[in-house]
Amino acid sequence: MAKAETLLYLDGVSVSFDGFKALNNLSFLIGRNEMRAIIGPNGAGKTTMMDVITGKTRPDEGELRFDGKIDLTAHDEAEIAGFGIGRKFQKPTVFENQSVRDNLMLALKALRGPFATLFHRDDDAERSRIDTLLATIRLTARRDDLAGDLSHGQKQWLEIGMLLAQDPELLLIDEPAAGMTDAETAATADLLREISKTHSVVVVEHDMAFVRALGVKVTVLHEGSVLAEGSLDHVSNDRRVIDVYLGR
Amino acid sequence: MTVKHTKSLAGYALAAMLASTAFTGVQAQEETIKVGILHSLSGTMAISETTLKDAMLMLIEEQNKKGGLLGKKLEAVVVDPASDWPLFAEKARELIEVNGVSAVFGCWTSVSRKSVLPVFEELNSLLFYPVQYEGEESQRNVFYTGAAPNQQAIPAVDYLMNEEGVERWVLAGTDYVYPRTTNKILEAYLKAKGVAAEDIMINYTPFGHSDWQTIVSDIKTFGSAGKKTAVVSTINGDANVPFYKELGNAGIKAEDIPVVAFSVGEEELAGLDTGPLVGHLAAWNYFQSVDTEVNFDFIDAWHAYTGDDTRVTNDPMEAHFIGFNMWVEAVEKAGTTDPDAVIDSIVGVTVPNLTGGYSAMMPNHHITKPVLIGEIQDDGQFETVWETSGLVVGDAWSDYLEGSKDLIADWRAPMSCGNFNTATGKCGGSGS
Amino acid sequence: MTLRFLSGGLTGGRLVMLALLLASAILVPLLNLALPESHPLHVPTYAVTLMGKYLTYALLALALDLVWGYCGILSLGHAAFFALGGYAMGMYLMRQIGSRGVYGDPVLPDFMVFLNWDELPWYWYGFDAFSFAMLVALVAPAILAFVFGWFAFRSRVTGVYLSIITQAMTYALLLAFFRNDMGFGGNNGLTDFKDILGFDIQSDATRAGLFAASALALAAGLVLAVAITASKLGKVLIAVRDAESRTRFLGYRVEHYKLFVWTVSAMMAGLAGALYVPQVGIINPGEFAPANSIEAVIWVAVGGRGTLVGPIIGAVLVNFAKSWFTAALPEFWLFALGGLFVFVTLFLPTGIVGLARTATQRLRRMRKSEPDARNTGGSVTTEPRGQAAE
Amino acid sequence: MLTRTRRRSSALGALAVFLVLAVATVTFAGTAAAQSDDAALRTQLNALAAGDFDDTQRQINAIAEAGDPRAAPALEALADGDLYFRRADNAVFITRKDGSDYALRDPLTLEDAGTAGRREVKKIRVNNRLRRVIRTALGTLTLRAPDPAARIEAADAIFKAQDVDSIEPLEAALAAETNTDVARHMREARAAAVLASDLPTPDKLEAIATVAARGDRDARSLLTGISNGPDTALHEAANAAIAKVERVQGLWDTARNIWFGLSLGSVLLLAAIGLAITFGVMGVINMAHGEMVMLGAYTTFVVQSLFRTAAPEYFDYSLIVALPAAFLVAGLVGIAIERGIIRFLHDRPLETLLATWGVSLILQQTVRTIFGPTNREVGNPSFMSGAMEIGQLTITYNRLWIVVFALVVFTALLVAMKATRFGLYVRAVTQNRRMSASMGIRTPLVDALTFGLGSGIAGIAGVALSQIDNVSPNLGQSYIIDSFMVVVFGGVGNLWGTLLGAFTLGIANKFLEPVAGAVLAKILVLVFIILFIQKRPRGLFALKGRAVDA
Repeated sequence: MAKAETLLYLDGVSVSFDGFKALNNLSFLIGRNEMRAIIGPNGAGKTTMMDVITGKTRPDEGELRFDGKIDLTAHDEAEIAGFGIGRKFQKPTVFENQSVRDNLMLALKALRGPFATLFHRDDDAERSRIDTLLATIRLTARRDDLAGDLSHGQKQWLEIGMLLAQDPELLLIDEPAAGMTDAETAATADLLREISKTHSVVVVEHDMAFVRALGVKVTVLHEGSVLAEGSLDHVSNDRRVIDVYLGR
Repeated sequence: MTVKHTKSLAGYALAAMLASTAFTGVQAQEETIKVGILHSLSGTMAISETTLKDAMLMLIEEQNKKGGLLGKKLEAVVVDPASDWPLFAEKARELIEVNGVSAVFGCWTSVSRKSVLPVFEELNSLLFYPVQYEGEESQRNVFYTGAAPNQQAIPAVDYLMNEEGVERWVLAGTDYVYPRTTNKILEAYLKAKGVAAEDIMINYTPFGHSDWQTIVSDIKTFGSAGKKTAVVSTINGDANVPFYKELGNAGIKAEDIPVVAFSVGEEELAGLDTGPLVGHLAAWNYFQSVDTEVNFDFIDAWHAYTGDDTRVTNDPMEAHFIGFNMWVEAVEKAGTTDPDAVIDSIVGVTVPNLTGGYSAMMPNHHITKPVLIGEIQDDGQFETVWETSGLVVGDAWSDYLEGSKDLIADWRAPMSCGNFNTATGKCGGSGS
Repeated sequence: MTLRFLSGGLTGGRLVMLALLLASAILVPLLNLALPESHPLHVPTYAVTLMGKYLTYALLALALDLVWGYCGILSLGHAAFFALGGYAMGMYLMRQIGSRGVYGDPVLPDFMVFLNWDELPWYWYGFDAFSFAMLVALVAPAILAFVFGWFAFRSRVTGVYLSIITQAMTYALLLAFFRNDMGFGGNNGLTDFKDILGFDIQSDATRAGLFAASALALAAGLVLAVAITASKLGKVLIAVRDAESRTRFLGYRVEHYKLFVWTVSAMMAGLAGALYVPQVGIINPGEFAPANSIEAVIWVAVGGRGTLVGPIIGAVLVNFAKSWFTAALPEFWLFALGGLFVFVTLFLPTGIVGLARTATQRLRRMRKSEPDARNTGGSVTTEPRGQAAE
Repeated sequence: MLTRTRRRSSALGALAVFLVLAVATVTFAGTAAAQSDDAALRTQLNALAAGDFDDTQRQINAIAEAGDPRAAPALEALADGDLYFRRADNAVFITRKDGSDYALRDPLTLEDAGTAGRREVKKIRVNNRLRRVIRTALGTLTLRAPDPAARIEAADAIFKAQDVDSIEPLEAALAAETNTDVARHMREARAAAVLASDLPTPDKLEAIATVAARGDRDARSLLTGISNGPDTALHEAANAAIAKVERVQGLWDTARNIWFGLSLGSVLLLAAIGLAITFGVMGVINMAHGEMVMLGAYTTFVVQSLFRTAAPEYFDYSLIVALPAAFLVAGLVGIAIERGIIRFLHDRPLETLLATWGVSLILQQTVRTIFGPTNREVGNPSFMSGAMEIGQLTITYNRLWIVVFALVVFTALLVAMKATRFGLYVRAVTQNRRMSASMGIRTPLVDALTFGLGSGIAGIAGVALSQIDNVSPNLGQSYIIDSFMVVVFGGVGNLWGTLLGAFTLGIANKFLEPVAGAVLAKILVLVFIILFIQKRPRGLFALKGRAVDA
């Protein structure tokens, strides 16, 4: 894939915590409006990879470019989020003490400065945007409930909703299907496919059925670097991948 | 509506509070004279002040045994200002306004006194302040029964000069107004006596300073300049124990570098093994070891009252003893507890002190006292090694300070001024 | 524009509190001055001053609640801002004494005279003007807060670490102001004030006036706090409190938000201090004592944090209890007070207001969602451990 | 004053000469003489009872003049304030307090002379000046004492007094002296005396060299004394010597600061180490920590007073008993607090701050009600009082012991946490309560014991701190802030951090203090901590990794 359409570009990224190499010379590309599934056993470095991309963790070495020019290693979470990278955590993290509506409102693309928010006035455009989002994530009925009272699955959805509200170019989604019923899982897969039409999406997932449902290119991480890449069928026939998963 | 309602509720609540404190008083108003006791029973100063509360209670009890005052019984009202200076002011106001006490005995630190001064001025009541202090003050409603600098510091320095031949001085103190002022006075005094500036070392430490290693070793160094050296300590009560422990262990003997302290009394020594400290000095107007009948009686009464014959007595207790008796006599003289009457009648009142002599209330609201220099003994007591032949008059305004050498205080008519400027010939303060 | 937020934020309890404050600002002075001593509803001056003091404490508590209850910053150093404001006012009052000091020096305060200072230190200039002093009372704490916060929040010092260094801050200031060389009167601080704005500081009228001022200041503080918390900024603050990293990943500069509310809170505390001093008649380094900051935290907890009304109630109640105990049972009041704190933490984890809230919880949740209705449910997410979100 | 000294010294000199001769010549006359002037001496001693300080001083000199070594014990007793006289017949006795009465001993024969009631005897008053006079008198009296320590003391006394007329006796004594150490002291004493004498310059130059060799403060003080004399050669030499002494001093000052820093650090360490468990490991913001220390100190007081009444002769062992006692008392109180309050607050650690603050108020007031608000005396056992000199470095024993003790406690705690099953449980529970519980660890028990351990350690610290600080209800308050600073500075949850933190702060403080003064030093250290936390938001020893920087 030529660098032009490349949205996210990792090259030789390494991170280590007190000796333990979480990422080991990791390199891969994500194209525009591409959806990519990332799989790998525990400790393969999936979450650390997200931390590095979103500026939560600084890489010890390696190159990290977004949208061609921006060097992500030089910015912090807030700025990176500003560039248009949204992230959903493994454990759904929403603002439990605020209403579903407010959760989305906070996420909406808007000025982020204290004074901007102090004098912020919510207008119709914003309200309708929130309504559509609520519809998309199927929480219209619970708009005024506290996010803390939602079910696990619903929290996942709300968080995805907040991602959409940010309207980022790239979504990093960590185990969206965790703790969901099959129905919800399927629905989530549809939703993500829908999203990927207009956004680039990176999904980290254990659930193979879900990954298959997404039907996208898969990158297998192992011990902090790429083990294999390609279609799910291709990688799942890969000898080394099997070894890693069956722990041979 | 709601508001009004709630408001009056608040009013009741408040009334309830005021009542609860004043209740006994309220219905006893007619037959008792109430005396306020304003000493910290908690917080950092409780260490020193609680004893004074007990002493006052004892004095009042004894007075009542003697038939009270003006045919009425005395009633003590105790409050706890908790070593919190603004709270002192609040409690003083409460004692006077709510409980209607005729006089207040209390305060220890200068700041607590400063904090209550305006209250007594405003509500025109009486405060008896029993602790040695920095002077530089004379207020119409306050009677200073503790020592002024000229009743403690100066004689002590004289003693060291003449008796011990000291030529080199360390003035060590806690960094607050009493040591600051006392050291200013002493510095001026010593220089007047021809002590060179390089022979005076002044050192200040924070409150409750507990690590004295550096300072003690500095003192040692300073003391090794070939001249007889002494330490004049205005270190605040609480920090003294670690100071003396360090001193004792560092092997600074009283014969080599004597330390004379102005805030170390029997109470403070009670916290120490005085074995290594024998010979270090303190200057007070009273020591428990003073052997006079009246003192023995006082000590016995104290032990009887506290039911503990190891409880020591100390100088501020004597100050309260004197102050209380002066107030009683002044009230009897005036035939009323009305502050103005008492303020007029108390000047000149003379009562026995515990050192065998008599103390008189002077027009500047300070009293006359003997000055005693004592050496620490290994039983935690002081032994008087020197005392003034006569009584010393408390000097409100030091003659050794620029600002105050022209000032005098005389609360008798016609002058009735706390800071009369003899130079300009007019009352320097609020009177003008 | 505030009004708009108020519509959202000024609900039941707060409305009552606001009305109460405004009313007492008028009524108490009235009941004190107009009615004769004998009258059953007469409020003695003693009580007026006392309540005035409580109200300034309440303002301090409110300021603290703004950062702790809504942004999860547990400050153990808010007394520092309070005291700074107090000193600014104290310096003004000191200058007002003029030549009525005991030494009759027209310029120098007494403590400078007997420490043989021959001229006024530069940082005392300007304090003879009330406006300037008031400005400093707000700006000095603001500057301290801004500088401190700028470093602390940028380097992401959170939770206990932050609490402890705020304590270090106030402790350092305590020691600094104890030093007589600082020129703030050392341990004795500033006292013996004569008059304020030309009014005799001891007259009942002035005291009543100061009370009214305190009540109004508190009311204003309440309005401001409501305006802030009801705005979107308020929602962001709560977001920061509950899930700091999440908020960051949403693109919010958390440190800026913390810095904003931290500074505002410091200014409120400063104002409280400035009103406190003329009513108690003294300001000294003791006000910087870490214990004072901790007590303020306790007021907030007792009243219920994260509910603007709670801290006000808490502050008044606890101090009322303190005044009462120290007189009613001087020997044992510490047992009572200590017991109260333990009791509140164990049995009223959400504070007095929280208790009332939880009662009407479900109802309220059906009617409309209120951002801070739940966080008083005691889930303290301000702790770093608590925040291991992802 | 000076003239008086002169007079006295000449007297002493005469006496000394006499002594030397007396001892040199065979002791045949010795006993006889003794018998004869026995009565005389006794009257002289009895005469001590009369008059004021000056009279007493004259008597002392007189006795010294008579120069009978048997007067020494009486003078010793006088200096120690144990010399009393019987009101009835003014007979002087060496006394020992025996209950409310006094046990009397004859001042010469030292035989028992029965007892006397408080009223029958009166103390002979002495003040510092008299004590000095006596010391010098004894000095020359005991130059030939059998005990070398006594001889050194005697020499030093002369050194301090610069007693010119002791030169001959000193030389005589030196000639006979075999013990090199004692000899050194005597030479120095002689040098000191020479400097005060009017001997020719060469002798004095030599003397300066001898004195300078001491290189300590006394030497310096002595040299400054003569450095401004008329004789140029002399005071050049003196100044040179002083310069030399001061160079040495400079080095020692650094050493001193380091030592002071270590000892302050060990105090901080002791104060903080319990908190490193309750706060560092368990995350309880334990405002009652200081009160645990206080409880320990008061336990020490109680134990000691038991010893005083029950077994005063074993007083030195009181601390050994106090340690476990304090650990138990504080530990049990700690467990009570944990069971009664803290366990309900696991999910809201910040509120432990409020509860424990309340507890601390209650504990303070309890102690105040039981023991009273005033300081309580906790004595130093003999092995903890006094000091030793390493070169010019005075190391006081109590400080030394506290440093050692702090390190021992630290090591013990480290072992307990790292090497024992209990420690394993503690770490497991604090890292993941639920999982530990599911793995069959009885988490409530572990919590209680951990808090108990932390509190117990604090109690032990109290025993040590009682040796250098007030034992008052406020004891705890004065340490709580410093403790938190140390733990946070070192990095919460890391024992090594606490150790390093304590010593860093201690030493920093002590190096700042001489420069900036005690107050500023403390402020600077606090500012330093604040800034440091900016650099390392999680303290000296921060754990890295995903789990933490959430």
